[in-house]
Amino acid sequence: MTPLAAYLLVAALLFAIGLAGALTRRNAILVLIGIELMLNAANLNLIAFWRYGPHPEALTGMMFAIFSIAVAAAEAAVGLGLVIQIHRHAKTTDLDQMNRMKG
Amino acid sequence: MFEFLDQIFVILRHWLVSFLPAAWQQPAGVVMSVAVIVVLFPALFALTTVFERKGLARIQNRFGPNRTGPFGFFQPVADGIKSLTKEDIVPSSADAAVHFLAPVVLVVAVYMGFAVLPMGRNMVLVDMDAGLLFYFAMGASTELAVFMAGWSSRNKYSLLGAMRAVAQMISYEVVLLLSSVTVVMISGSLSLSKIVEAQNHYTWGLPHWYIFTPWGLAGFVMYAIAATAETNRSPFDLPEGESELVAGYHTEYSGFKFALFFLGEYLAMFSISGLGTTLFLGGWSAPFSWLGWVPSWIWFFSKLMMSIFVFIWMRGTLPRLRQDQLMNFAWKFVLPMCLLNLLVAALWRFLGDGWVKWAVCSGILIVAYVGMGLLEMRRGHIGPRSYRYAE
Amino acid sequence: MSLVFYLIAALVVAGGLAAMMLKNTVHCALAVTVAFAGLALLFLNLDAQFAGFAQILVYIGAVAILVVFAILLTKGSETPKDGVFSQTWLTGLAVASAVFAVLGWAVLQTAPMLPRATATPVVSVQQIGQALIGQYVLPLEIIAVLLTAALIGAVIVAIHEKEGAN
Amino acid sequence: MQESISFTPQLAASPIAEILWLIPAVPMVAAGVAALLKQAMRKTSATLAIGSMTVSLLLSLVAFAHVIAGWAHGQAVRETVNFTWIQAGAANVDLGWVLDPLSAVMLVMVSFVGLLIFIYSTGYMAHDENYTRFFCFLSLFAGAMLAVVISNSLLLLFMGWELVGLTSYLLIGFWYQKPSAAAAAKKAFLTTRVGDVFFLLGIVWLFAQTGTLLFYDHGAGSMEPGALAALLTQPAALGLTAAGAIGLLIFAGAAGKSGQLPLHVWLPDAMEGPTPVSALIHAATMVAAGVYLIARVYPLMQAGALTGGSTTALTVVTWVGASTAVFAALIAVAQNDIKRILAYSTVSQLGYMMAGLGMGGVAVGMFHLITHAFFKALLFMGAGSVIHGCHEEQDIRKMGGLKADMPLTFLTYTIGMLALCGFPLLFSGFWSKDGILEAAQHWSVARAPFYMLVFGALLTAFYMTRQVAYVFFGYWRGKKPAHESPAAMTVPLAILAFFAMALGLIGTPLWPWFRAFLDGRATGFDVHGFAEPGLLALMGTSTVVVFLGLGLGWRLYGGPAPRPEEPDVLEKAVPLVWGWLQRKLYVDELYGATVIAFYGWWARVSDWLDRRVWGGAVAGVAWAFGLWAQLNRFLDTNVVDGGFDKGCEELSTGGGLLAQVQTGRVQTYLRILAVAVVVLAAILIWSSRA
Repeated sequence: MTPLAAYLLVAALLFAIGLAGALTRRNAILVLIGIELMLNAANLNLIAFWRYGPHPEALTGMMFAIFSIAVAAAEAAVGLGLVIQIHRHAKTTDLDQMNRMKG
Repeated sequence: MFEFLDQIFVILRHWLVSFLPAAWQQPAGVVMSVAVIVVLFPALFALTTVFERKGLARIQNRFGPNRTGPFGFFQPVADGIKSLTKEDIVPSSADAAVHFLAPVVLVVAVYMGFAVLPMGRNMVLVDMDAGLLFYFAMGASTELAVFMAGWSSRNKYSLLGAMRAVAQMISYEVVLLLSSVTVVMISGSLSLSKIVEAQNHYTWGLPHWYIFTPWGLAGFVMYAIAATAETNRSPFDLPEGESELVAGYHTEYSGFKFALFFLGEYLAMFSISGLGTTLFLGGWSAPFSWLGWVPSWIWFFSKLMMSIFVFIWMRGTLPRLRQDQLMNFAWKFVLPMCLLNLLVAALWRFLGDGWVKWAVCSGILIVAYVGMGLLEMRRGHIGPRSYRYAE
Repeated sequence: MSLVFYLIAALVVAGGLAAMMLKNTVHCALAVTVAFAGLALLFLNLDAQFAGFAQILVYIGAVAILVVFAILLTKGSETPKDGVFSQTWLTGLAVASAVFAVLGWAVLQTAPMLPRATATPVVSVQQIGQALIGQYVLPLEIIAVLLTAALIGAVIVAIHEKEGAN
Repeated sequence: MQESISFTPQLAASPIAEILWLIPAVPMVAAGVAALLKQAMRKTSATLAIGSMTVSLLLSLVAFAHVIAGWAHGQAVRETVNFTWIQAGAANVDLGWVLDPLSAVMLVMVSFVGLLIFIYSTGYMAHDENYTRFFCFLSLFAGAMLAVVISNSLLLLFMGWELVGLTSYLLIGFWYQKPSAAAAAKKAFLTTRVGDVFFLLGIVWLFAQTGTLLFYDHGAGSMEPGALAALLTQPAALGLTAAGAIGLLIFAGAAGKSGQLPLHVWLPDAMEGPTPVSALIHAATMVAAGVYLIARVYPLMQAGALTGGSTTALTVVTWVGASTAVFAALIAVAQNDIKRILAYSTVSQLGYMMAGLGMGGVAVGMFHLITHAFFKALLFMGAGSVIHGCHEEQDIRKMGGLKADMPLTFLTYTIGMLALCGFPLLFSGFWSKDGILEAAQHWSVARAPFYMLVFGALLTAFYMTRQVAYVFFGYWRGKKPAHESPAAMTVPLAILAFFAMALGLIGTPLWPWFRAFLDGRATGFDVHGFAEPGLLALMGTSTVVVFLGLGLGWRLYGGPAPRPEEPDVLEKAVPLVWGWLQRKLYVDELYGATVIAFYGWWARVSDWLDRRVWGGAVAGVAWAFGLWAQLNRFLDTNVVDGGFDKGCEELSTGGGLLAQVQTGRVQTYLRILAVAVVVLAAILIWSSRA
């Protein structure tokens, strides 16, 4: 198995774990954490492809990863802000109880 | 001769390593240097504690520790023995694992910082290309340790202290980064040894340390403030403000773990002073060209101790701030000034050589600071202090 | 594949699993921090020094702290009475495993045609910097705007309304 | 004939060239600071503006001295400092500034006249409550204008250009309470925009062709042989080369800014602004910017001209200039507003400059620009002083006999007027105008411009005499007696008056210093300057013409001028022509009747279309539907009602079912998303596998 494949597998596993968390946890914050994990898995893919790709000197993958890290930070800040606000309104962070937008 | 003195440790290491088979030499060398660092700085810590206590005592008109050993110089030994032999209490409701991990993580993270500090010519453990970034990464991870300590002890004082500490550290970390970025902008490198090299020139025997430039001076002041706050030293020692929350996040720690926290605080102080020295005070370079023969590590450590002394001095002099004052200061004064400083540094970089850049840069800074001061004075935020003594 | 890789990978996966499965939210936050750190190590292992340190700085230094703050502000640390997993956790798990199955299958499908180990690229921070303000300057600016907007937005969203509002 | 020294661009710019950017920067900074001041801080703002202008003047003088020194050592200075502004992939946009005789002369002129006018304004605006704002705008204008002057890049020049336009707008509308002023400001802004659009097109085209906007870049600039040759080979429409076409486009911009014929309408209205503004912006500097621009891109305009020949671009410039000169002069004859007369004379003088550029080259045009700047500024400030003295009265028929009340103003004004008329030998206007006429005489393309310009000179002398006679001679026809203005206003007048006389001496054929300086030739006294064929004759002609004009004017208006209500002498003579002239030859009306009317008509047409056609169509459709609806109702009520209700129920239940999907749970949605991903990925891989 090539190293790249190994990294990709790890990333896939991490992604799946994050997704599982995001799908199964009640607490909104933990859902956010799960999403962060998924993002990180994506970053790992980017870096791995950069490292083993044909043109590592082009830095594309690395740049992509760096930018996505920055975006993830922003996403976390806003997301957590939203969670706090929701908690302030609904007095809960339990997603099962947050279904007011039901059609 | 002087070269030999200068490089003595490096040579020593080579000599020692040369006994080993070639394959092991490199790792062995690293291990050796690590061991030196791991031993050296705690020793320095012991020394500093006693100096601090005696210095504070002088400032406050009393004798410091003067019983154990000559002039009480063995005091740290006694303290060490005491803290090692004391019972290690873990609160019953505490989260034992985290409670245990917190001090370890703290000390490890702090130790990591030393890896990239050049303590003398060719005396840097790992000459990383992104050394500064690494340092800040490690500095950032101490905050988590503090939080762990505060949260795991299940104690309101600890939790509040930890929260305060984390908030304060985050706020001032921004400042710390921004003030260092100016140096990076000018020296054009994140590698600390390169930064020192960039400052290791002389004109008319005077060094090109960054503190001797307008932006460098401003940046250094900012850096010093932020460093004091990062290490939770007075006047920014709210996280362990005895009068409000017993001992902050390490209220529930005793014995060896407490000693670890104590060590961690001082190590952080050392490493951050070392970084400041490296960034602004020319690292291991001599203050005058004709003093170049003195070994570089002597310069580094003397500068280090100088700033440590300043730390102690401030602690003896300044009263503690209030939380809101602290935060306002960070976000409403220091941060804007740092941003301005960035601009000034950029100007400095692009105004070419000659007097113009000096005039422009110092002009901007002076105007900014004086203006700010006048504004605050008019608002009555600052002014002559009026003490109220207990009648 | 080196042993180091397997160790780190195990660390990452373990951290991730712990983060998603532990009961106490704060423990989850700490566990995810471990996963982040492991990822940073993976980046270093991939010779992406800058990205690795950036990862530590951003995720451990900022995101993790944010998370624990959020947890403490939302009283998330005490475990809810009716379990930590939602009623539909089984389907969620199934879907997630399906995703993993597909991804893994894809990787294994393409594994043979993936490139073998290549020469380690040497990237100095200076090159990265030049790329950032040269070729990638526009994304950089956009990111800057985005971060500012996110900062302000987060503050405005999370700020406590004065009495009288709504 | 002296041999020409080629411009050898110094690779290393001298220190003064390095800090040339300070000249515009200082006033701009002053403006920025003044913008933050309170309206109450009048002194501060004035000091700031004047101080900054002084600094600029000093720097300009240093630069000028540097250029002269280099010239004296026999090499023509052209030092450029360029830097990259934007780097977008391969193409990068450079900016930069240049120090050469042209910019040096212009710098000194602008900063000097500017400084005097600033000082003058302290007196003139003394009672205005928006004093601070005024100086803020003035400084901003000065900075922008200086930026235009020093810029070595068409782009930087354009930036300054637009900024200048903005400040002009702000200052014309400075008394925005007056609707007329607001309207004038708007008019000026829009009219110049028309030109600027073409200018911008020219810039873009030039960039597309040459890939650079720098004028001089050590051989790589767009005004240097390499680029020009490329432009000449490049054909454009109507048998023009790209060079010619771009030149024409740029000229359109210049025409807009310096009020050339089709676009001159804004300039007279611009006199609604405070008089110092009229003097600085709409007489001395900004309107000259157009001329300066043409001088700057002269290599481009000239590209492809054989020796002694002309190019399409230059021919156009010449014709436009000449006709503007005559046209405006004609109108000026019949105006009664003291400032409007000057405004029209400015337009006509600008025409002279353009014609000079077109026929005689940079030096001829620029020389007239410089001299004109001084004496026209002088005239405007004199007019301002008169207006000030007559309590804001602007109608010359309500003045008169002021030579007794305001002797200083009278003296200086007369000097300016004589300079403008080109009174022989000791006034600058004579020499500069003479240069233009000479060039016109030798022009290879056509003879007509020469006669037009001579006629223009005659008219100039005539209407200026008329004005002076009205204002200063005869008896006082106003209400309150007039008074002399404060020193802050008269002293600058005196200084300018001196220059209005002295400045001519650097451009006489006897000692063509200025021309040699700009062309970078060595110079010296030579009596043969006069011996050039037909020169003396020409001078004689113009002298005669001037005296004719003066005499005619004095003959008609010398006596006690008529009372305000009764008609003008000429009006009695030729009421019809007079009417035309009074109405400015109906240009505004023409535009009103064509462009604006067209827009109005178009608006009405589309309105009509809306109402009648589309509206009608819609109405028809609506009617049809109405009919259909009637039918439907019949069918519904009788036939499908039950079935329809059934269908509705079905639909609502279906909707309800569909709505079930919308659980309002984030995780559900996420799950669906994930499933979709799985399916898609599976399909993808499967298909790629086969």
